[in-house]
Amino acid sequence: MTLLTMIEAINLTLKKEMERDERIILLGEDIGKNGGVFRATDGLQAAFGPERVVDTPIAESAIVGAAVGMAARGLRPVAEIQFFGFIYEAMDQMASQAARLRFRSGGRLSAPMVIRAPFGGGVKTPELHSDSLEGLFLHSPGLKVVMPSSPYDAKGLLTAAIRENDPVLFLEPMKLYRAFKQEVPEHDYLIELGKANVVKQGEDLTIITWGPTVPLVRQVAEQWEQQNISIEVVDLRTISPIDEDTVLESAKKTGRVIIVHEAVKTGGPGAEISALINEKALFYLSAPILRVTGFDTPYPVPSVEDDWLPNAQRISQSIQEVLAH
Amino acid sequence: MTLLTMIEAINLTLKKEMERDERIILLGEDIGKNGGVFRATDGLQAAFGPERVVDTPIAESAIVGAAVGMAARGLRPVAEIQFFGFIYEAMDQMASQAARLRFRSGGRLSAPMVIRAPFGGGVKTPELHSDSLEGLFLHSPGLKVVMPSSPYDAKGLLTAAIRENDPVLFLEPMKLYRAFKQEVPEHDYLIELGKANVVKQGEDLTIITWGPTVPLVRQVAEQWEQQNISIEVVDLRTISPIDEDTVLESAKKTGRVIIVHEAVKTGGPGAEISALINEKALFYLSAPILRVTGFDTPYPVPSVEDDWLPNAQRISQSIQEVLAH
Amino acid sequence: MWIEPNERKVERIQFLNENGKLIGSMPEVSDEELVSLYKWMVLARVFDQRALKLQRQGRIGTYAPLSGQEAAQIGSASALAPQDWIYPSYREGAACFVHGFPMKNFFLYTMGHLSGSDAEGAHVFPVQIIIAAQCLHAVGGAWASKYKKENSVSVAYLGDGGTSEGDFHEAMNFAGVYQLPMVFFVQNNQWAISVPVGKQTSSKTIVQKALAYGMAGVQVDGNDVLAVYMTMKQALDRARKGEPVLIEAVTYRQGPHTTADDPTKYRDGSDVETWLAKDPLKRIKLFLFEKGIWNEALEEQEYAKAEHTVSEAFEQAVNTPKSNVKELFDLVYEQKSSQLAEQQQSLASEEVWK
Amino acid sequence: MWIEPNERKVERIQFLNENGKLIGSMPEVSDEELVSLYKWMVLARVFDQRALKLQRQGRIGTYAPLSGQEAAQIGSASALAPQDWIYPSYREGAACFVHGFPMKNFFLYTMGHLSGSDAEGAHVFPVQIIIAAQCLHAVGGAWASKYKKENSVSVAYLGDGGTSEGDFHEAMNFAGVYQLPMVFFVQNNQWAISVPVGKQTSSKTIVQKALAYGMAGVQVDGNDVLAVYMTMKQALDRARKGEPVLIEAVTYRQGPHTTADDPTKYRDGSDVETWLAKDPLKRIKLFLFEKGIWNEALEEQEYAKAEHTVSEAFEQAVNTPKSNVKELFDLVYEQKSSQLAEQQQSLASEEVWK
Ligand SMILES: Cc1ncc(C[n+]2csc(CCOP(=O)(O)OP(=O)(O)O)c2C)c(N)n1
Ligand SMILES: Cc1ncc(C[n+]2csc(CCOP(=O)(O)OP(=O)(O)O)c2C)c(N)n1
Ligand SMILES: [Mg+2]
Ligand SMILES: [Mg+2]
Repeated sequence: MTLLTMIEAINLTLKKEMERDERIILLGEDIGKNGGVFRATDGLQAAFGPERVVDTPIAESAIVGAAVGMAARGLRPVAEIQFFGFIYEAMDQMASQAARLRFRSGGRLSAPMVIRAPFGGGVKTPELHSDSLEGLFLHSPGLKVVMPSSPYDAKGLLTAAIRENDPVLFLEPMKLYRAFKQEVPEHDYLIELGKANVVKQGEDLTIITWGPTVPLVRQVAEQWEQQNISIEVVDLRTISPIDEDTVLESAKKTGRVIIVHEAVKTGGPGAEISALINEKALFYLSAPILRVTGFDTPYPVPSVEDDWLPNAQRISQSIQEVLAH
Repeated sequence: MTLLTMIEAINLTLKKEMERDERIILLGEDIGKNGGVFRATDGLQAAFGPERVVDTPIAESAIVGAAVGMAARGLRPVAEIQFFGFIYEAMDQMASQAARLRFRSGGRLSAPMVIRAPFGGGVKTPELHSDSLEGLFLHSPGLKVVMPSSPYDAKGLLTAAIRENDPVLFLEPMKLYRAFKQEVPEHDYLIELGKANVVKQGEDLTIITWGPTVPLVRQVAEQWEQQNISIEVVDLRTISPIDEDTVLESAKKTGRVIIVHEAVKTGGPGAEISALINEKALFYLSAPILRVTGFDTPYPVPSVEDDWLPNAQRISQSIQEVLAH
Repeated sequence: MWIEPNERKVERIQFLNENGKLIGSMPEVSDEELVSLYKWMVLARVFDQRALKLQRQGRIGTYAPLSGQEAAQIGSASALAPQDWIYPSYREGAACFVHGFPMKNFFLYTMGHLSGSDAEGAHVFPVQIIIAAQCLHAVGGAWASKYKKENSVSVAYLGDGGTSEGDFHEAMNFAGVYQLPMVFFVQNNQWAISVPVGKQTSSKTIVQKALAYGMAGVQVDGNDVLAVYMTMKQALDRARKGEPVLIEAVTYRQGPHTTADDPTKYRDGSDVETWLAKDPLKRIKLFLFEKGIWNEALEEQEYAKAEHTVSEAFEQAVNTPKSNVKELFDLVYEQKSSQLAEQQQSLASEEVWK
Repeated sequence: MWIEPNERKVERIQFLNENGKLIGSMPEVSDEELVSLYKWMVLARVFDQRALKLQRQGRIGTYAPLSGQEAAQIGSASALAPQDWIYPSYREGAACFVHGFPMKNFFLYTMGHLSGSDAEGAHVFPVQIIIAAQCLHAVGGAWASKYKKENSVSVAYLGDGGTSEGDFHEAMNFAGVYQLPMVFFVQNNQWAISVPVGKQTSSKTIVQKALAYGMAGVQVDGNDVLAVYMTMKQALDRARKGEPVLIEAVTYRQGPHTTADDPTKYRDGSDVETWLAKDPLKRIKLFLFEKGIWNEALEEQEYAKAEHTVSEAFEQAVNTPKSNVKELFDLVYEQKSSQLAEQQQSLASEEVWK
């Protein structure tokens, strides 16, 4: 047991997995000597050599496309996209190649690979570095989409992602990379992909969220606790597939649901969760399902991003609205 | 007034607009001499010359990116993506360039351009030609997304799209290109973007749909009419922005809503519509909002596509379910 | 000091001229190899004509004919070692057959059947529809081979039009940087649907694009099966040593782009005539006749055999049980999600409801 | 007959050596032009150092230093006509200033202000973050210029690393096919963050990539402002006639990639030393001194003036009213949707609630 930040937990996981399985190759921009712009791969090239930790030219489509080709021929590539906003460049290789190889080949080939990317806002990056685009991949069958919200989860989920036999998009909240430390076991453990985590039990209202906004939502929930409002917080952990059972159970229990995410509202993952609950638990609802999300604009310049992102105030306002019913 | 198919209406519109405004340039793969693989641009190169109707190399990112550059410098490009499934290749230029130029430049530049693409299933194309990916663009602020369901609408909407000062993704249902003829006025008329069309009034249930599935849904609605079930059919026409007023009004009136689209279900546009109604008209609902959509798999091979697409049977089954409440 | 446009003059490798006459000295190739190359070409031609006919009869779906490109495809694929891999686009049936892809399954592909990309163990990637995307998969395959020391070369097949895509560029660059065992085999068949190669790029040849990536390249007469075969052997030797190669095989698409295309809209009959005179089968056939290792009797026999092979493959395809929509749900992930299970289930209940 | 890897030897254009000595004959350039080039370089250097300092003080955000690249940027931008357009990446402040972009707004950009890309009428496109995406916008701009007969050349600025992206390739190919009035100006500063150019591509030079597109190209010493200036003039002449050009300016990024980067992680001090000796300011300064048109007094005066200009620009930036989140909703579309209006409105009510 050691206290680790999320970035340290990720680094440790990559190391452990590479020791275990020499089919694992890391590739991406500046992941070698530089250890990645966030140091996720720090020391790994020194430990495993430049054949296993490979700096690539600046070409995201090639990074993902080459990983598909490697995976189909027996390797287990873990590719890094330097910032998630650059994923648009690799969209075809993500959504019509990696995601569909199993399908296209009638199940005879597969693409066991992980695409890691830092994402989410609040750290004052330049444009297109902070966009939360996970919703695009929720709508791309064949991919799994995973996002940890803590160092412990990061290790368990990334281990599971690497051992998965289908392509996994693994999104790492930049804001949480070094936000706090947590006990992270050295030994192997897996957190099953597709299972949500109820990080706080509650009776009056459910908030569903994932990744960067989990700590924020927990904090807000705890504040309301003091006013005797009991909020259940569900950390989705995996948005594709969505853990229907957990979501529906919580919605049925509390009858009031809010979804919090940084992605822009319209057409985002929150819409799917709301639709799902509507479809399967409508008559349990006492209030409309609200979404507290990024606004329907491109991710803004740093000086206003904090006002653009979901924050405690907007969440609390929605809680009040929902409780008013 | 002439009877035209949708493809003829599109061809006519392009011709009329090009006559009106010489800033309009068409670019795309095989749109010149060949007149496009569906003949949407038939005869236009002969009429306007190779400077205004330009065959491009096979490079979708360049087609959209060059159009952005042209538009910013005073032209009005109308680009064609040969089949919508290839849009992934141009995703960055669509979602982070065309969509954001106005935003990025603080409102000083803009990208008045249209990206046309045939889309939707049912015509037995090879892989990746029939995918309905409009949901990705609903989640990309800065774009408008428009899809006609008839020759008349095609002309009015395309005229409006071309005159719009923001980038418009104009999606043309392949299945309807030559499915039927309709009276289409020669003269100028615009159908406002962002306004849905109630194509059939009804009292018991609302079905919201757009593009390729509109004729199907109408037909199903008319069948149910004979059993004295009155179905309102809303043709959304534009999915970004969504016409909230029309959607909510209809949902409030009937209290029962089904959404039909060809895009895969999870994370699709139907989710947004459901979430919207939930948020703003929850207490008018008498039944869960159901979605009849493509299944959560990649678009399949031709021999099974008809069983994969939403069909009359699946729609009727959902109608029954909804009416059972 | 400036680099001037198209300053590099390119010489095209040719062994046989249009009339089947040897130019220069005879390369080291056995009679059996020569005959085998031709037999494959006959089979490819017969297959292609049958597929076209079947499409016209509505018995198969859209098909992308390969007539005119037999030498390029057969010559190149015949040079492969069994452990090598092909990453094809949609027009590479002939190359795939040579490398072991079952013709039956190619028919199933054109019929929109789920088994259409089953290589049954042959080292052939599924047909790629997205232009140039397969180049990157070949890069990854070559990379895996290098890493695992499999001594396997990955060959990406693409067309002249495919070289315009960003993925081609990124793949070429990666192959160069990592010195991968790869061949980019471009069939420059002069057309990308309706766009002639002269409007696809301002580069006079496709092969000179190798210069941008510090890569070796060679242009070959793609209608000369002997030239293609020998050149591909050289290329594979270099590639096996970790020197990636770009080959431009200059050839011609004699037919329409696909069965959905009408080439008379955009190209002259005279263009087609010129190239029909350079037909790849004619050339090698004349050479074999001249060499005395082929004759009319063998010719007739071979065509009959090819007809039979094709008929049999098609019969098998027709007799394969139809795909069922319910199979789809098991092909998305190794283990299906509850959502997929529910959707699959709903189809069963739908039948009941029906 | 084969094209061999890197067979094309490239000569680099240089007018001034590292010690400011003229090589060959003096080009046609006036003393005023020479002095003006140098003054701009001084301003760029002072700006860069200030920006770095301000970032360290937390007064501006992430910044991508340009020290070492002043000759490349100023030499190239100084050759532009007013009607020409610059399509910059994030490291081209100096080129943009020369072409009229207000320094104040560049500071605002680093401060994450909404006006950060306001060119105030200058022909400068907003900073592009997505590597190489601007190349396509430049293509479109050049295309518009050609169509409208504006006689305007579009210059895409990018780095060595940028040449690996698919968008670079597609843009080069389009420029070649349509013979657009365009210059691709690549500052090969040896590094793309931590990746040296030798690992970015296996092509020995960047300029030889022109060969893939039937395009003209030229490599120039990017630390020699005179060479860059004269070469860019030639390139613009060709481009104006519809002959696109690729320029590789060989230079060096003296500082970190951005203020968030630590170059000691991946590059040797000795590498930096070598290149500091080739500093672009030193060279032209020595030349001007030698020529007798510059001296210490002028030097001191110019630096003081530059410090003042930069201070003033920063002051103005600081005094610009802060951006407000509510402005965003008016920037997405010409007319905002009801959704956007509602969201904008919600911010107002939120304040009430607060
Ligand atoms: C990304 C993408 N863009 C466009 C198409 C449509 N398309 C299919 S084949 C083709 C022409 C390809 O030409 P070429 O590469 O020369 O190959 P050929 O058909 O001549 O064998 C086009 C444009 C596609 N399949 N994928
Ligand atoms: C599409 C994309 N991929 C990656 C990045 C991250 N990134 C920013 S700058 C940079 C290096 C660029 O190197 P180069 O083109 O040589 O320009 P330089 O920074 O040296 O001026 C990278 C990888 C990005 N901004 N966009
Ligand atoms: Mg071709
Ligand atoms: Mg660089």
